[in-house]
Amino acid sequence: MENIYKPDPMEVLGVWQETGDVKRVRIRFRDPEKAKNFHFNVGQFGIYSVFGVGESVFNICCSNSHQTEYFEFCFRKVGRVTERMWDVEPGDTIGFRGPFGNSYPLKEWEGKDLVFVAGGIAMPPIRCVIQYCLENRDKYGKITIVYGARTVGDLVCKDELDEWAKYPNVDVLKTVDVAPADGVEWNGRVDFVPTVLKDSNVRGGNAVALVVGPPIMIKLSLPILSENGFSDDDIFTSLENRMKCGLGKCGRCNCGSVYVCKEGPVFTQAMIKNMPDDF
Amino acid sequence: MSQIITLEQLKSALDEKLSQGCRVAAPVLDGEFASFKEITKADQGSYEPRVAMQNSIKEFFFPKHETLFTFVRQGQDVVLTDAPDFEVDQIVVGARPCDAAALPVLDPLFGWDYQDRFFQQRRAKTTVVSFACVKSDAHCFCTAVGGSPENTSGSDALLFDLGDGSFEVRVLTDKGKALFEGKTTDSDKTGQSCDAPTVDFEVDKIADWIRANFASPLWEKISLRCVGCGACAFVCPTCHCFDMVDEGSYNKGKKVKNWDSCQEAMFTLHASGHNPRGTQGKRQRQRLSHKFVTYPDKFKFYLCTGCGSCSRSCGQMFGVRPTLEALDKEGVKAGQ
Amino acid sequence: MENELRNAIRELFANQGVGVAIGYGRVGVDGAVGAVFVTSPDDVDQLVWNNECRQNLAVHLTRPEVKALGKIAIVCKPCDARAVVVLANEAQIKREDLVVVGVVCEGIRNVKPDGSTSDKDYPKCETCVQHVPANVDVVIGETSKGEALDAKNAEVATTAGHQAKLAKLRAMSAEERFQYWRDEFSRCVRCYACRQSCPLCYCNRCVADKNRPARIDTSASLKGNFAWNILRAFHLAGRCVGCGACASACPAGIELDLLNLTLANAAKEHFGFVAGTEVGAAPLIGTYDRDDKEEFIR
Amino acid sequence: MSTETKAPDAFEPKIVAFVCNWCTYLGADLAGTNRLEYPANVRIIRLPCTGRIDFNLIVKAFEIGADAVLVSGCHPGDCHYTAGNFHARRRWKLFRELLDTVGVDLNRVYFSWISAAEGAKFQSLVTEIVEKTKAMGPYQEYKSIVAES
Repeated sequence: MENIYKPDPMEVLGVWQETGDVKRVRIRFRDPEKAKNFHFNVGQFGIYSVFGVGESVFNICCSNSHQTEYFEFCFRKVGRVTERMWDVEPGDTIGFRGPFGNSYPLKEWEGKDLVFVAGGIAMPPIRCVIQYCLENRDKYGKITIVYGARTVGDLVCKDELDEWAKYPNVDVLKTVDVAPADGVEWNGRVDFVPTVLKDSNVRGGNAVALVVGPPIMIKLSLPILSENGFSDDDIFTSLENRMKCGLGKCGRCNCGSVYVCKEGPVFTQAMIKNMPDDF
Repeated sequence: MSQIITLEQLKSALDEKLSQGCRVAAPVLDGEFASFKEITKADQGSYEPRVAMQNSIKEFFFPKHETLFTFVRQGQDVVLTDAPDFEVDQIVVGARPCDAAALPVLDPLFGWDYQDRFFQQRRAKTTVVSFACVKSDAHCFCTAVGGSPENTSGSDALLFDLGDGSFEVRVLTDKGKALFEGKTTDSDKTGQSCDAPTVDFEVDKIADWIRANFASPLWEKISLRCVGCGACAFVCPTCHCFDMVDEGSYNKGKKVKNWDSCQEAMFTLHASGHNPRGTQGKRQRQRLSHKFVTYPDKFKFYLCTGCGSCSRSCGQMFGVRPTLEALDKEGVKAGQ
Repeated sequence: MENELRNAIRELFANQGVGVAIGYGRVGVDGAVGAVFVTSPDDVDQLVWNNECRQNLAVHLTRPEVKALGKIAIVCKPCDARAVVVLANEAQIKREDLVVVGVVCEGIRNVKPDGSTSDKDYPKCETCVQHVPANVDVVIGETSKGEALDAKNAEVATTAGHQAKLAKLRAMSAEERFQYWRDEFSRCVRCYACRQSCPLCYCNRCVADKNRPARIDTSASLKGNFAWNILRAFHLAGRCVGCGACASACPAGIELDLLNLTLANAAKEHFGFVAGTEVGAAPLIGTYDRDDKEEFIR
Repeated sequence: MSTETKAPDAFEPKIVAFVCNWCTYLGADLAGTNRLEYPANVRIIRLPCTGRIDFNLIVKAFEIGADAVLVSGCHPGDCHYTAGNFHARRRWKLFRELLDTVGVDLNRVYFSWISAAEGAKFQSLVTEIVEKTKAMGPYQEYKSIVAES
C-alpha cells in the first residue's frame, strides 16, 4: 500500500533570489515516470521538505503549462525549514508531496475581467494564476494587478511585473508603503494597497477579484471591492494555516468544519463569511 | 444457548496465538495502575473489566511514535526507504467497549480520500476482544454519545465476566469467530453488563450551542483552569491529531509521526508568530467543537466515546464531561 | 476555616482592588476539587478548603489568560507558597501586585489512578513538617502541628516514604537504575503535563519546543523521553519546591518527583539551599561560591 | 602462527570531550605540538567556556554513540570570563547527582581542569579514560534506547 506521507525526491533546477529573504525555486521529479504523469491545477499547494530538517507548505507559484517539465515555489526565510531551504542549489534534492487542495475556478472566470490584489510575500499564490491567464490571454477580459510591498526591496517578481504590463489590456499598479531612498529606481506609487485599489476604479459585475495578503490589507480592500460592485461570490482568496500532513488527517488547519488543506486553500469571500473566525 | 470460555482457556488461546507469532496486547497491572501493554505470555495480563485505564487501545493502531520512512543523503541525491508494512496479526484483549468504539470512529478519518496505510494495515490485522462493563463511575458518559456498557461497535468479540472465572463470549465478526471457534463450550449462563451511566445533558443540544456560539466569552471562562497539556488527548481513544517531524541528522535520518494535542500552544503557531488559537479558551473551543461539531459534520460520528479517560487523567479536574456540563449549565440551559 | 477563607477573600475584593481570586472549588466530575477563578465577591462561596485541594495554584500566576483578569489573590498551601517565592525571586511576578492567602495544611489526600481520592495521605504529605505557610500575606487557619519555618530551618518538601524510595533506587547498580527509568519512561507520552502543571516551568517557549536547532527529540521514543525527563528535571535544579504537581499530573504515573527530589537533596546537602524558603534569594545555579565542592573534578 | 595483532572487531570507544577554548583546548594543542601521543578515540569539541557547556550536550553525546564524555576547562580562578567555570562546577555537581539517579554510569562522565600548560595532563587523562572505557565496553544501555527509538 502506498505511503501517503513519503515525499518524492525532486531535483532543484534553479534558484532565484527575489528579495532579501525570499527565493524562488524550480524543481522537477527525479523519477521521470512521475514527472511525465504529474498534473496540478493552478492554485494548489505542495509540501516541500529538506530531509532531516522538516517540511513546509507553499503554493505552486507558476502556471501548469510546463508541469511535466518543472514547477516552482517561493518561500521566505523565517523558520527552521526555510533557513535550510535557503541554501539549496541546482542539483540538490528536496522532497515534495502534493499537489494538494482545491484550485482557482479558471473555467468559470473565462470572459470576465480579473482583478488581482496582492501584498508582500502573497504574490506567489497569485503569480501562478496571472501566468496562466496571460498564457490564455484571449479567454479573459481586462486584467488589473494591484501589488504592493513595504519597500521596493520587498517586492517579489519585480521584473515580471513590467513584463506583464506589456500584455494588451493589462494594468499593473505597483506600490510601496515606504518611499524609496534617494537613488533607488522606482516607477510605481508610494501608498497602501487599498488606496491604490480604490483609485483603480475597478468595477464588479462581470469581474472577479483575487485578494491575497496580510490580514489588514485584506480587511481594508474588501469594502472597496464591495462598493465597486463585487459580490462576495466574486471575491476570492487563498488562505494559509499551519499544516503538517496536507491530507486532512493531522487536525490543525481547520477553521470550524472546513479543512483548509482539503477544501481550501482557495475560498470565496462568501465561504469565508460562513466560516468561524479561526485564522 | 450461550458460549462460554474460562479464564484459563482464554489465556491458553492467547498463548497459542503468541506461539504462532501473533502480537497480543492486554491490560497489565502495575501497582494500582492498569494499562494496555504488549505481552509475551498470557499470564502477564490482568483479565477483568475495568473502568479506569491509563491508556487506550489507540496506540496499537496509531502508536505514539512511528517511523514513516528513513532517508540517506548520497551526494546531491537522497535515497528514501519506506517504513515496512504491518504484517503480523495482532489481538487486543480486554478493551473497554468505549475503547473499541473509537475504531469505527477513526476509520473514516484515516480512510478519507487519502488512505493512511499505517492505521489501516493495523486495523485489518487486529482482532479486538472487549469486556462488557460491570461498573461505571462518575466520569463515564458513553450513553450521551450513543454508547453503552455492552456496546459492540468496533469489537470483534464481546466478553461478559460471569464472576466465576469464566466469560460469556459473544462473537461479533469473522475475526472474532476465528479466534474463539472451537475454544468455547455451550452453556445456559448469560452475562450481564452494569447499568448505563446517567447524564443530565444532551450532546446534540450542546453541539448546537457550540455551533452558534463560536465567539462566546464562556469559552475563556470555563477554560481558565486548563493549563494546556496534552494528557487528555493522549489518553483519549479518539484523539488522532499528530505531528510529523524529521529526526536524525542532515545526512541520515527519518520522518516520524507523533501524537500531538490541540491544547498545546505550539499546535497552530505559524512561523510568522501568528497563532490562530493563541489562548486556552480558543484551544478548548477547538477541542470541543472538533469532537462534537466538526467531526460529526464530516464523518457522522461524535469524536468521543464517553469513556471519561480525559477527566480521570486531568490533573486540573477538567476534561470533556466537566466541559460539556459547564456548557450545558452556563450556555444551553442559561439560554446564553 | 472555609468561612474564614471566604471572608478574607471578600475583604480583599472590597479593600485591595483584587480582580480575581484563584482558589479551590468543586469543579470537576463528582465534585472533584480543582482551581476556581472568582472574579466577583458574589461568587466567593464557590471557594472550598479541605484535604482534597491538591493542585499547586501558583501555576496560574504566569498565564496571560489569568493575568488579564486583574490583580490576583491566590490561595496557597505552605508548599505552594514556596513556588510563589521562587517566582518572585526570578522576577516572573511582582510580589507587591499579588495577595497570597496562605492556608494552614495538615496534609492532602492521595488521588487514585481512577481519579477518586483515597483515604491515604498524598505521599508527600505523610511526614511534612511545613503546616503553616511562610512568606504569605494572610494566614488562614490554625494547627497544633508546628509553626511557619524560616529559611534557616527549612527542609526539603518531601516525605520519609519518598526519601526511602529514592535511597532504595540510589542503592541499586547504575544498570538497574537505568532499567528502572527505562521502564518508567517507556510509558511517557510526551504530553508535557509535568511541564504545564509546574508553576516554575513558565518559559514562553520551552526548549523542548524549540527547533532552531531542535535540542531534544520531540518523539515519545525512549531516546526522546530520556532526554526530555533529564532536561525537565535539571531545569528545575535549585528551583523545584517539591510541590509534586508534576508527578500528580502525569497520566502515565511516572514518579517524576524522584528526579526533582534528587536535585533538591543535593542542593540542600552540598549548598545548604532549599528553594522557595528565602525571599530575595539568588538562584542556586545563577550564583557560585569560590569554595564549592569539586572532589569530582580531575 | 599466533601473532599479537588487534582483532578486527576490537572495541574502540568513542570519547567526546567538551573543552573550553582558552585552557583545555590549548592544553590538547600543546600535547599535540609536544608530540605527546594520546589515543585517537577522543573527539574534541571546542566551546567558549565550561560555563557554556549545556548539560544537554552530555546527553546528546550519549545519544549519538559516545561511550564516555569528558568535560574540561580552566582551573578555578583562571577563567577567561572570570567565573564561567565556577558556575559550571556548581552545575556539574548537581547534574552528576541527577545522572546518578537516572542510572547513567558516572564512570563514563569525567570532569577535569586542564590548563593551557598541561599538555601532559591532557594526554594522561585521555589515555586513562580510553583504557577504562575499553575495559567497561561499549555503553550498551544508552545505545539500546537509541536503537529502539
